Amino acid sequence: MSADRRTLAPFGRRRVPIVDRCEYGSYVVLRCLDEAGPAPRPGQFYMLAAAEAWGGGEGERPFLPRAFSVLRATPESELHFLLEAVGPGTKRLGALAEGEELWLAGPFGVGFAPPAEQRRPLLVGGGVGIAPLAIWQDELGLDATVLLGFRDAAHAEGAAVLAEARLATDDGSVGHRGLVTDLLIQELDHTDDARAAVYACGPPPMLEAVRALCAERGVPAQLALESGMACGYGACFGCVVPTRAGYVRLCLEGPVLDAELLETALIPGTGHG
Amino acid sequence: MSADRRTLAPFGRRRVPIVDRCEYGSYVVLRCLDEAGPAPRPGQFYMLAAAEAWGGGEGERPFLPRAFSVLRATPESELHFLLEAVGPGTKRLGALAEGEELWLAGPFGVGFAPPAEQRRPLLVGGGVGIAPLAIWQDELGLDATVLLGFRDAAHAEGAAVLAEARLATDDGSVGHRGLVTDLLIQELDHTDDARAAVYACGPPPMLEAVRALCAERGVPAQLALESGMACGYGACFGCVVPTRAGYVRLCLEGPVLDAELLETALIPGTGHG
Amino acid sequence: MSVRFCGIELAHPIINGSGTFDAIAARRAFGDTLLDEFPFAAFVSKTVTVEPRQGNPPPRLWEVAGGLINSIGLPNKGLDGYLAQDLPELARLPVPLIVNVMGFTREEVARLVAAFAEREEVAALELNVSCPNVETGLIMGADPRETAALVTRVRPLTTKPIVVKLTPNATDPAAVAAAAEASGADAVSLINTLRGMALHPRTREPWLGGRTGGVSGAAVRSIALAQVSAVANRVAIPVVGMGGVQSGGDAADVLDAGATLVAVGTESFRDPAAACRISRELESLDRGQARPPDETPKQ
Amino acid sequence: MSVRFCGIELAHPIINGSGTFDAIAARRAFGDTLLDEFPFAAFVSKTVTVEPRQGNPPPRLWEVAGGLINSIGLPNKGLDGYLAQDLPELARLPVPLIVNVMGFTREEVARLVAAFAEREEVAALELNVSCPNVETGLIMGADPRETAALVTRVRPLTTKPIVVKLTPNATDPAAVAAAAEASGADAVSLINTLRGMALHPRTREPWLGGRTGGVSGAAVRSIALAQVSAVANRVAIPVVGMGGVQSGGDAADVLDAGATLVAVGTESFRDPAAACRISRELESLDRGQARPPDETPKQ
Ligand SMILES: Cc1cc2nc3c(=O)[nH]c(=O)nc-3n(C[C@H](O)[C@H](O)[C@H](O)COP(=O)(O)OP(=O)(O)OC[C@H]3O[C@@H](n4cnc5c(N)ncnc54)[C@H](O)[C@@H]3O)c2cc1C
Ligand SMILES: Cc1cc2nc3c(=O)[nH]c(=O)nc-3n(C[C@H](O)[C@H](O)[C@H](O)COP(=O)(O)OP(=O)(O)OC[C@H]3O[C@@H](n4cnc5c(N)ncnc54)[C@H](O)[C@@H]3O)c2cc1C
Ligand SMILES: Cc1cc2nc3c(=O)[nH]c(=O)nc-3n(C[C@H](O)[C@H](O)[C@H](O)COP(=O)(O)O)c2cc1C
Ligand SMILES: Cc1cc2nc3c(=O)[nH]c(=O)nc-3n(C[C@H](O)[C@H](O)[C@H](O)COP(=O)(O)O)c2cc1C
Ligand code: FES
Ligand code: FES
Repeated sequence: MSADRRTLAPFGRRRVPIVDRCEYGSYVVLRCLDEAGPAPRPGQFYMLAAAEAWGGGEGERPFLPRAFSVLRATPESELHFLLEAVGPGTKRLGALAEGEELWLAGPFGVGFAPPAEQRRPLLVGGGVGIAPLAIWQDELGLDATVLLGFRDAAHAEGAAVLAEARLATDDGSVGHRGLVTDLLIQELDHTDDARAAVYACGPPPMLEAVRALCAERGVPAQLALESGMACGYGACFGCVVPTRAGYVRLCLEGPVLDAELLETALIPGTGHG
Repeated sequence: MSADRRTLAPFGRRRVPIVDRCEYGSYVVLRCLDEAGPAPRPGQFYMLAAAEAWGGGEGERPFLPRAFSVLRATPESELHFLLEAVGPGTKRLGALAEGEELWLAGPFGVGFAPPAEQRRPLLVGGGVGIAPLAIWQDELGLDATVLLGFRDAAHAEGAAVLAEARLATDDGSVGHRGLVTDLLIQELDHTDDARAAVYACGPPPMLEAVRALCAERGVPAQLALESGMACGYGACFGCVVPTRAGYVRLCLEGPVLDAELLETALIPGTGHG
Repeated sequence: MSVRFCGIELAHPIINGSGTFDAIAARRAFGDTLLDEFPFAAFVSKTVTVEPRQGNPPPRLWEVAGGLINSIGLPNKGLDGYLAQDLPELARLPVPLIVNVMGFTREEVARLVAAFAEREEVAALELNVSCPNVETGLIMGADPRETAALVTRVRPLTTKPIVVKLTPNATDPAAVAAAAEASGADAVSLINTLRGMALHPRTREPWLGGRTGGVSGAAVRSIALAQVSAVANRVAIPVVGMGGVQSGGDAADVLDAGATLVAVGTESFRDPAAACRISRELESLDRGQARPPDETPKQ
Repeated sequence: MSVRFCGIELAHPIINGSGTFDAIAARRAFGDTLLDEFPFAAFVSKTVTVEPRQGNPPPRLWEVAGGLINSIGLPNKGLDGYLAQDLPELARLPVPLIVNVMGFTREEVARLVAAFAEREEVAALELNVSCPNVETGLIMGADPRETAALVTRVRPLTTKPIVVKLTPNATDPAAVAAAAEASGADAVSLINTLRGMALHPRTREPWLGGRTGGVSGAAVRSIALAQVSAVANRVAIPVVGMGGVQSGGDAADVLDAGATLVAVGTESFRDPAAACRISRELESLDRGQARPPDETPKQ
């Protein structure tokens, strides 16, 4: 397992074909062929835009590319992304068909750090935030426990992109009725805190609950955060999140941050729309 | 034959489906179903925009709808349009597939006036300007002589939308090698000028040649002009063309104008791109 | 959704931007159904000047990202032509009429205001102050003192509401608005178009017959919102906000930024009945409820 | 395509807009290939202030039609931090370095200019004058007298070229440019961002942590071109034009409007190597030939 958390990106963006598109309930998985790009590290992300007709949607947007965690990277240079249509950018990307093309730049940011020896990885995901956990599970293997939370059954279909996950849904339609953090508490209650390492990605309130929980128990946690991004490579200073060390550019120092660095995972301007 | 040159448009724009798309050489014919709209008069036009992804093209355009002469209207409420991709708007419209939708407003403007009795209609078209002549031929019937000019063979395929046309091409690949005005001179030479009525649509230099020719011979001519339009219904004052009576809004007083009204058919900002 | 603006009762808060809808022409294109479904709660007519103007030579339009540049050049029949031909027709519209006027000197503006001062067909006057005062060389609406002098000059001439239409091409539109208010204006409207330019793709000379023009549409929306907000925070008189409004959500933004009315301009080019849609969408937003319960409504 | 700008030889006319490309960060993301394919003919660094600044609270970005609003708030390490940490790294770039500075008083600007006056790593200085002078309350770059006083104050401090970066939020940017020229500026650059605003979709409060922000990108392109043209027609010193440039054609427009250099900002966010593409496209336009033979080239 490589300990390096950042794969450098080729300079510029590249035009890549969509080789497959499929739906998992409320989500779309796009697969594209990135032959000119390197293998990303789990937790890294790419900036994506449709090569044609990017714009002219709701309010004449999108204009900027959109950030997406890599869901999975194959040895055949395929990159997979998991999308949920929440606005003009994700709507356009989700409508792309096989054979259409993407502008893609990346991989950007730093990914997950491997757990310290003796620590068992617990992967906690919510909603579309499960994406980076899939590639991380690919690397960690099946020792990693996976806990996923979704709004309802249509969203819970997304769980199919990971293996052997325990599920929670808000409406109880699949798995545990309640929050994925309920499952995390159960897991932690059955594990020696000194032997756990948490990796989480999901909506800000979930991440904040995970952060608080792990802080209380002294369990190390890494959180893959989101924030509004214009560039993805440190150019715009737009994606800062407040940390104990001041504002940091999430695209450069994250998107995976040690939970300890944060006073809160509730980042202004994200997930509150 | 109705002598009325203007059919009123329903107020607002309407969303209509494309029911067929086909190519004629360099041109695309889009057929859409306009069940809520009235039958247009030959020479009238519509403002069209793709219902989805209108924008985000070259230079983040198109933004405004685009003007198109109606090519043909069927009793089943189909409207046909002939397009040539010359910029972001025509490119996007020409890429629409059956089942996709248009925003459509119209019919707008005034169409052709029927020829005075005893006058034989001569329809003269150049390039994509053949469009309004098709619906006019549908109404006039086969007494009307049709003369069409094109750049080359790929464009000359567009002639298939009219019946029994004599052709000229710049490169001589189809029909007469030279200008369509050569054919017009031949026709006029074989006709008593007092018995001819010319209807022309095409690029500004062609229209100007037709205008000058007809003025010289005292043959009445109606010219379907173009100018940059934002609205199509008189709201923006953007589409004015200079006439002997001052500037007139082409969308309101045209697009068909009596040639006599013009000192020149070379309208600034059109066809010179 | 009815709203009171300078004492005028309006059915809803959506009106048109001057020069972006010609009700007389639209009736020729759409017939009388236009009157049944009239999209605006008040109608603002295109700028009237003392003398007739043919406007700028074509081309007058250039499309830009999310908008357009126009150099129309204020074509109009002049005061006499407007009074004789347009006013009687516009008086028949089913909504109050606001007449927009512009002069190249204070006296010209005074003459225009005086001409409409007593006309009962006219509900209010809007002063387009985006042009230079030929006497001082200053853009009337870019300089607070110019604006104050102008409003002071014309205020006594009429008891009708006077709306000052501000130019966005100014360092501090809020200061101009405050000067207009202090001099007796009843309302301000903004934004007019932003100065813009395009080159002919081939000749490399300015494309527009007027060389430069004014930018409008979605592209200016957030610039307009900033100016509307700055102005509304500075003055107590009502504000008519406009610039790139395309949806009920955009209109709600303008109202929440402090405007009393919202004007729709360029979007009517894309959709002749845009204003009907926008007021419908605005109504369905149920804006009171959209606020989170823990938040006190903004005034 | 090589070009001389204030005595500096540049390989082509495309540079970056201050604050839109962080060469140090980009090297972390892209590695050293960035240096091999460095996209800009000169590098303009992000605005440096005397004191360190953390910048505005997030959110700092809002996407608009054809552009974005930013309220970054000029985060930087301050003069000492810049000198110690950034300058040595930026000095290693394969192109000349232009340092952009901003002060809240004339004396602050003077201190910044003096600090770089003799640094051989620095090819030129750019003064960001888009902020208010806290002593006079006037936006330094919106008022010709303020700008003149500032340039007069700092001109004697260095022999390096001084570029004044104008704000577009001004009634008459050309008058400001003329004042800068008369006071000894070697060049002007424009446009900086246009003031804009957006409301939070739910709370209806300003979305941006800084409440308002600056609009950039395609949406401002034609506004920028009008200002570049007006300024270039007014001054004899070279002009750096920017605002919404996305293609070689856009860059050609800016040059034909009278600029000597073109800066690329927001487009680098959409395409990190946009400037490489733009200078390639510009070169392939073969602009001399594009002119019709019967036309004398514009000066
Ligand atoms: C590192 C990283 C990784 C990510 N990974 C994934 C992933 O794997 N899968 C996935 O689906 N998503 C992912 N996201 C989120 C994704 O980038 C966003 O959902 C996407 O940018 C939304 O774009 P949109 O145009 O669809 O929606 P937008 O309209 O841009 O809306 C997104 C949110 O922005 C706000 N907003 C509304 N209007 C505007 C406006 N005009 N300008 C700016 N903001 C506005 C609202 O709060 C809204 O909820 C990731 C984000 C980051 C930063
Ligand atoms: C009454 C009428 C009827 C018409 N009928 C037909 C028809 O039947 N079939 C058909 O194919 N066409 C027809 N046209 C022409 C059609 O409307 C135009 O070709 C179309 O608007 C071009 O749009 P575009 O986006 O593809 O090209 P644009 O990019 O808009 O280019 C069109 C021309 O505009 C200029 N231009 C370049 N850039 C810009 C810019 N940024 N803003 C504005 N102008 C620019 C150039 O000179 C260019 O050649 C008609 C026009 C009118 C007025
Ligand atoms: C084609 C056109 C013509 C205009 N004519 C006038 C006018 O005559 N008088 C005036 O005060 N404003 C005029 N305006 C400005 C508009 O009223 C409005 O202030 C501006 O377009 C911004 O709104 P919008 O973005 O919704 O179009 C005109 C705008 C356009 C686009
Ligand atoms: C995110 C962002 C940050 C910027 N920061 C600065 C800055 O620090 N100093 C400055 O002078 N201009 C700054 N600018 C302005 C740009 O340099 C440029 O003037 C403007 O963005 C217009 O060009 P564009 O449309 O190509 O982006 C910034 C612009 C953006 C978008
Ligand atoms: S997204 Fe631009 S700096 Fe992070
Ligand atoms: S296109 Fe708007 S007036 Fe003719």
